[in-house]
Parts: sequence; structure tokens; C-alpha cells
Amino acid sequence: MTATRQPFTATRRRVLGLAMLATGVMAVSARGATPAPPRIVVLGGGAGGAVAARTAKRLGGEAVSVTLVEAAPSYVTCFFSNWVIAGLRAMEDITHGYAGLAADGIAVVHGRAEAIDRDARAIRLATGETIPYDRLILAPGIALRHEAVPGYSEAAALTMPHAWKAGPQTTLLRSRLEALGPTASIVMLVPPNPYRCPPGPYERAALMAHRLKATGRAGARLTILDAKETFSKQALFQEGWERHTPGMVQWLPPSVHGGILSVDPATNSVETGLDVFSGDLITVIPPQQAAPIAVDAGLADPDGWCPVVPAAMRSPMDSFVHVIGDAAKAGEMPKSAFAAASQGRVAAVAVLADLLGWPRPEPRYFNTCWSLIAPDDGVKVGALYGEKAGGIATVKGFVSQPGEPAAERRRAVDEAENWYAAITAEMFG
Amino acid sequence: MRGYRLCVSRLVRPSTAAPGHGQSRRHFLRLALLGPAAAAWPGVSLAATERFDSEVALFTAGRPVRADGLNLEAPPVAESGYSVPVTVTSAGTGPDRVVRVRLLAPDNPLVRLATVTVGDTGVPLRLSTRIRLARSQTVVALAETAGGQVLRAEAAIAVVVGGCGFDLPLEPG
Amino acid sequence: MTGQPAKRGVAAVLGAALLTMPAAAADDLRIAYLAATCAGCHAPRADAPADPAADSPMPALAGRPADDTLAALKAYRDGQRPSAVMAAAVAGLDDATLAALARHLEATSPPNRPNASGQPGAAP
Amino acid sequence: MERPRLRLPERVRAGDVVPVRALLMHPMESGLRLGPDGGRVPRRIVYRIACSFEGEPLLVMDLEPGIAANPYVEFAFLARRSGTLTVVYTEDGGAETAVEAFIEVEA
Repeated sequence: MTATRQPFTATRRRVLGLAMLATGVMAVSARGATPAPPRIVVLGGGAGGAVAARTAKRLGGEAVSVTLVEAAPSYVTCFFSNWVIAGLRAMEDITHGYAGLAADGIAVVHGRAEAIDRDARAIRLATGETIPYDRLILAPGIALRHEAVPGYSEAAALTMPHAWKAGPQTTLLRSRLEALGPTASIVMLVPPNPYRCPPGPYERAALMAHRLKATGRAGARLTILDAKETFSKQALFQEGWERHTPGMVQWLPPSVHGGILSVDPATNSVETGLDVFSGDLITVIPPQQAAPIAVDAGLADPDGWCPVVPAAMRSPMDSFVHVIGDAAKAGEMPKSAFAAASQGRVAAVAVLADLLGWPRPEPRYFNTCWSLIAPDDGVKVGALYGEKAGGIATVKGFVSQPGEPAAERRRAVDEAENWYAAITAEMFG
Repeated sequence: MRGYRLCVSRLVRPSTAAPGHGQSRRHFLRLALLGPAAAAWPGVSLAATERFDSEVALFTAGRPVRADGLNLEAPPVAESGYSVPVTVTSAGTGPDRVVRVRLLAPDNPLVRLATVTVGDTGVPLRLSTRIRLARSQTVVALAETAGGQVLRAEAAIAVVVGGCGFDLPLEPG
Repeated sequence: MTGQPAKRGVAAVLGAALLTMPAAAADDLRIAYLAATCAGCHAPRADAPADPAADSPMPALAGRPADDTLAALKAYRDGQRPSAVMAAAVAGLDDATLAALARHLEATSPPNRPNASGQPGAAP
Repeated sequence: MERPRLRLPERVRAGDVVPVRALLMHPMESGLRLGPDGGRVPRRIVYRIACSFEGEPLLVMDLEPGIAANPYVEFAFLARRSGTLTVVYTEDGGAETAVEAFIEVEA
């Protein structure tokens, strides 16, 4: 504890007292020698990883060492990036630095992790450096499976942006949207489940249509070619599209478009089982899986996602590793930032309990996904989840209803903004 | 939509489609097919029932109605009423060949959905389209054969419309 | 930020006290965890008014009188105060847990983030 | 109206069943909806889809506002001879748009 640290709250002091007690017990057992505190390493600085690291440090204090490994020097949140595409936020608003974590006493290592050596319990960085761990909290996020859409590739994403990882792709899609003419046609490809942010594509469609209409381009048309027959909050979105931007958004399930056969960046077109759909702008959200580092470490199932033990988000393949966030198969929890943060807290307290010999609290998984249908029209869906039959299942849920009063929809927008401030404060301090 | 098949004709008592029978039978169907969800459905107004019964009477023109020979496939649960897939099939050929189909949504503001006149396609009927549903209800297909018989099939469809509770399956997120 | 060396002494004293109260200490992690789950939504916006009573869909909870918080949590859980989100958030938590959570939140200082006036939040 | 989309196999053998899938992007404005100004949005639907093969009607669908936006119809017919399948869409006000596809039937 240094003089530059934040003042401690009464509660933090109590928990820290507990941490000091744990350290003391270890010191006694080591016959007077003070051992180094156990090492918690968090890989990935998104919503799950950052919250896990900060929760572990805040509750574990000096009894543990916490290291966060993240390649990017700053983080652009995927959540609220649709707001940026529609011109409701700037990139700066969704870009955050990690200085707050370092100030908390978390060692932040900006390096690209190349592999996990599970036998040696260490992470190997691209620089050759290794970072040993006693417990690893793995929050690597998703990999986009470009090749799963014939004709699509990382190079093609420069012509047909996915913008499903926030950053330059977000800026690209925004500028492409701005450049469209008054009667432009847009085609959006939406992947099969599971994927990051289930309502995200439909919110994006609503906000793109809003932007086009608000800038005198109500003659533009956006066609969604979906890989699914139904989608999250479907009635709310369909009602919203018709109300705010009538006729501008068309949604076609595979039983109508006949399935996606291929995309062609050269002609800006998509061939389906029904016909060829051409567009002035085509955005392809490809199918996804857990990031390669988790798959390469043997922590994923054949479906490409990492299974977890519900009580602690621990990998059934390795009891020293917890997998959280979009890479994990968290039962009925969707892949959202809110869910990742919730899982990050569960993993952090489970690791602390494990390392320090404390009783492990029962997890309380929670999620809320807010979506904008228009800048002043928000909807939400969410639930409390619990362990059920070896999986994570809904205990009590809630969802917005069609035809709600405008004030309630406006309030949901306020909630979303409030949540953004809260989660980024929790992630970055 | 494969896997969402529901052969309703097996579940329905042979119907005479007499005015006044429609409502109670539909009510029975709801309870039988949907259990607790049915209790949340608002009652059908008398006017809506009359509109439906008069549509049926118009199509049948006094002829008896058979509850076999026609199938209506639809998802038992529709996430949204904006676009619900339905498929009408019949194995009938020769005099049993279907020449006309009418789709009805008894609890929609406009009961009649579509009328399809079928020419000499040379194959048994298989017709798919997508309909709008204002709320949960039992959709009805009526068909007329080349021999002048009237066939009827039904499919109960629970419309989630944004989740009238979590007792119905709802995709997470 | 200012140094708080005196508080380290307080922490040590509390730590010593916990030696004789292992059950209470165990509960501490559970309640601290529950409080952390609240922070998923309930943190003040940088531009939010400092007054915790100001109208916000997710008001700051840190430093609130425990009685107020407890009454609200019970009302949400028991359906006397309508909020589908909060009803789910507190589902299944018993009175003793809610009371401990409310006390914990009261004892927590607001996050030390600059508020609208650019000043750090006040410590209790 | 937008360009209708029609899919059927290019080449089949005589006696094969030919699947036909037809889609037209169209709002199917029901006339029962309130616009942003609070007034009723006037009805504008595609009220007829007529499918014929070499001039002989295969299927005529009379649509009401209860048919979903972007009307879609799928049916099948028996391949007897080569020829052109035509689908004509007519909307309120009488505007028409048509799409054709030639199918080659091998004996």
C-alpha cells in the first residue's frame, strides 16, 4: 500500500483485513519466511477480463498479485459501437485506457499472448517472455470465422466491413454509411447462433436506418439476410423498424432467402438460394468461435467454444483455468459485455476463495442487454441465472413489451447510458 | 421451420363449422395445445367470432366440411407476429385435387388472409407463404377439391410478441 | 489523491479483530461480492448530479442510509415496488442477506471519480 | 415496385417436380397502422400474385393485408415441357411488375 493509492473504504478495509489474515496464515506455515502472494493472471482486457482483474484486486488486496495481459494499449468497447456507426457517439467516447488498473496495483502487461503452457502454468508472449500463474482467468473474446462465408476473408472485410470487433472496422462502416446516396441499398448478413451480442445486428439495422432517414436518405433500403428463422427481441425490433423507419428495413430468414451461398466483394453482391442480392454497402457479420489462444490450449469443445463448470466459470479441462466472457459456453447467458462482467466477478471471487482458503460465495449471474430502436427508443431483455442441472439457466427474466409508453422507452435509453458509465467505470476505474 | 410441424387435423374433432361452435372449439384447442400460455390470451370478441364464422360460411356455401385430407403446418410458437410461415399441403389427386385454398386468422382485425386458386400443376398441393398475426390464435385453412368437397385444417400459433412471459421459449439476449 | 497512512492502522486493527470472527469474515466476501454485482449498473455517471436522491434510473448506492436501501430492496423483491429488472436482481435473497448488503453499501464510499465539479468524491 | 425475385431450377427432366420460390420486397402497408403523425397510413398492398406457365395459370393468389411484408410464395408443378414461367405482381392502384424464368425440360 503506497501513499498514492486511493483512500480505502470501510468495507474495503474489512475485506483487506481478511486478505492480510490469509497472508499471515501462509507466512506462519512457511515458518517465518514471507512467500510471494499467489499469482492471478487475467488474459484479455475486455469487459470480462478487466472486471475480473479489478474485482480480484479490490477484494484480494495484497494477499494476491493480479496481472492483466492485453495486447491493445487502449480498449474500444464493442458495446455502444453501433451508436458510433450511427453518429450518436464519437470513437473517443468508447475508447478507454488501462491506467486505472495500474493505479489499483494491477500489473498491466501490454503484449500479445501467443500460447498458454498449461503444464508449466504460464502464458507465453510474442516477445518470448513468460508470465507464470497460479490461476488463469481467460477472457480472450471471439475469433471471426471469415472463411465460414464463402468469398469472405479478412481482406474482403475492407470492402464488406463486419465492424463486429470495435476499432478501425467501426470507423470504416461509419464512413461507408455516411457516403451512401439517398436511395442506396444495404445488405447485412447475420450469423447463426451463438455469436457476440445477439440483438446487436438488429440494433445496428435500426440505427443505420435512423441515420439514413435523419440525413434525408429515407429512400435507402436495408435488407437483412439472416442465418436464423427467429431472433432476439424480434417483435420489438420489427415493430420499431416499422414505426421509426417504415419500409426501410427488410428482414429475411433462410426459409425465404434460401440460405447464404457466397459473397463477392468484387461485385458487392451476395448469392443466396433464392437470388443474388446486390448492395451499395454490404456488411457481413461472420460466424464466430472462441479466440484461437483458448482453442489452441485445448480448452474448447469441437464446436469452438469453451465449456465451463457453472459454479465458478472454471474449465472442466483444467482446474487452474477459468474461462469467462464471449469465449465461454455459459448456458443460457448470451454473449454480452454485461454477462462477461458478471462472469468476471464470479471467476474472481472463486479464484480468491480457492487461493486463500475462503468459502466461495454462490454465484449470481445476471445480464441485461439494452438495444436502441431509435435514439430515444430503447428496449431491454435480461435475466438472473443460476446453476441448474449442471448448466447455467434462467431463474427470473424480463423483457420490454411492444407498445410501451414513450417515456418508458426513453428511460431504457437512460438506463443504457447509465450502464455504459457504470461498466466502464468498473472496468477501467 | 422444419421440425415445427403440427398436424392439427388429428387433434380436431370433425367439424360442421356451424356458427357458434368456432369459439368454444378454438378455446378447447388452445387449452389442449398450449396449456398455461392459453390463460394469458385475451378473449375473442363476439364480433370477431361472427366475422370468422361468416367467412367460413361464405366459403363452404352450405357444404359439409371434412377435417381430413388437408394439413396446415405452422410453428406452434412464433417469436413475432410480423411474419409467420405457414404451409398448406394435401395429398389429394383427381377429384380430390385441391383447386382453391383460403387462409383465415380468426383473431386478426381482418380475418381473411389470402385466397389461392390452383391450376393444373400436376402435383399434389404444397403451398407456403408468410402471414401476419395480431396475436396468438388458431389459424384455419379451408380448401375446395375438384370434386366440390370442402376440407379444413387448423394450426394453433402462440405469438410471443416481445415475450408475454418467460413460460414461452425466448432466445437469450 | 491524498495519502491515507492512518487508515492502514485501522485496517490492521480490523484484520486482528477478524481473527476471532472467522464466520463474519467469510460472510464479508459473500456480501462484498453481492455488492460488486450491484456495481454492474449502479455507479454514478461522470455527469450525474452528486445528490444520490436525484432522479436517475440507476442511482448511486454507495453511502446511502442502510434503512432506505433495505426497504427498497425488500419492496423490489416482494413486488411492492414494480421493476422487472430489480425483481430479478434480488430474487431469492433473504432478509438477513439484504440487510447485510444494505449496511455494506452504506459503509462504502462513493467511487473516487471526478464528479461534475471535477472534485474527487467525498470519503465517508 | 422493386424487382421481383424468382428461383426455379434451370434444367430438369420431364416428370420431375419443379419447385418455385417467389419473393417481392414490398411493405404490404395494411391500412391499419398509425403513422408517426398519428394519422392512418394509407393501404398499399400487393393484392394479386399470378403465376403462369406458357400462358396457362398455375397459381393465382389473392392477398389481403394479413399477408406479411415482402410477400413470399412457394409451390411446385410438374415438368412436362420446356417453357417460360411468369409471375405477375399487381399492387393497389393497378401497378404491375413481372418476372420470368425459362426452364428447360429434358425428355
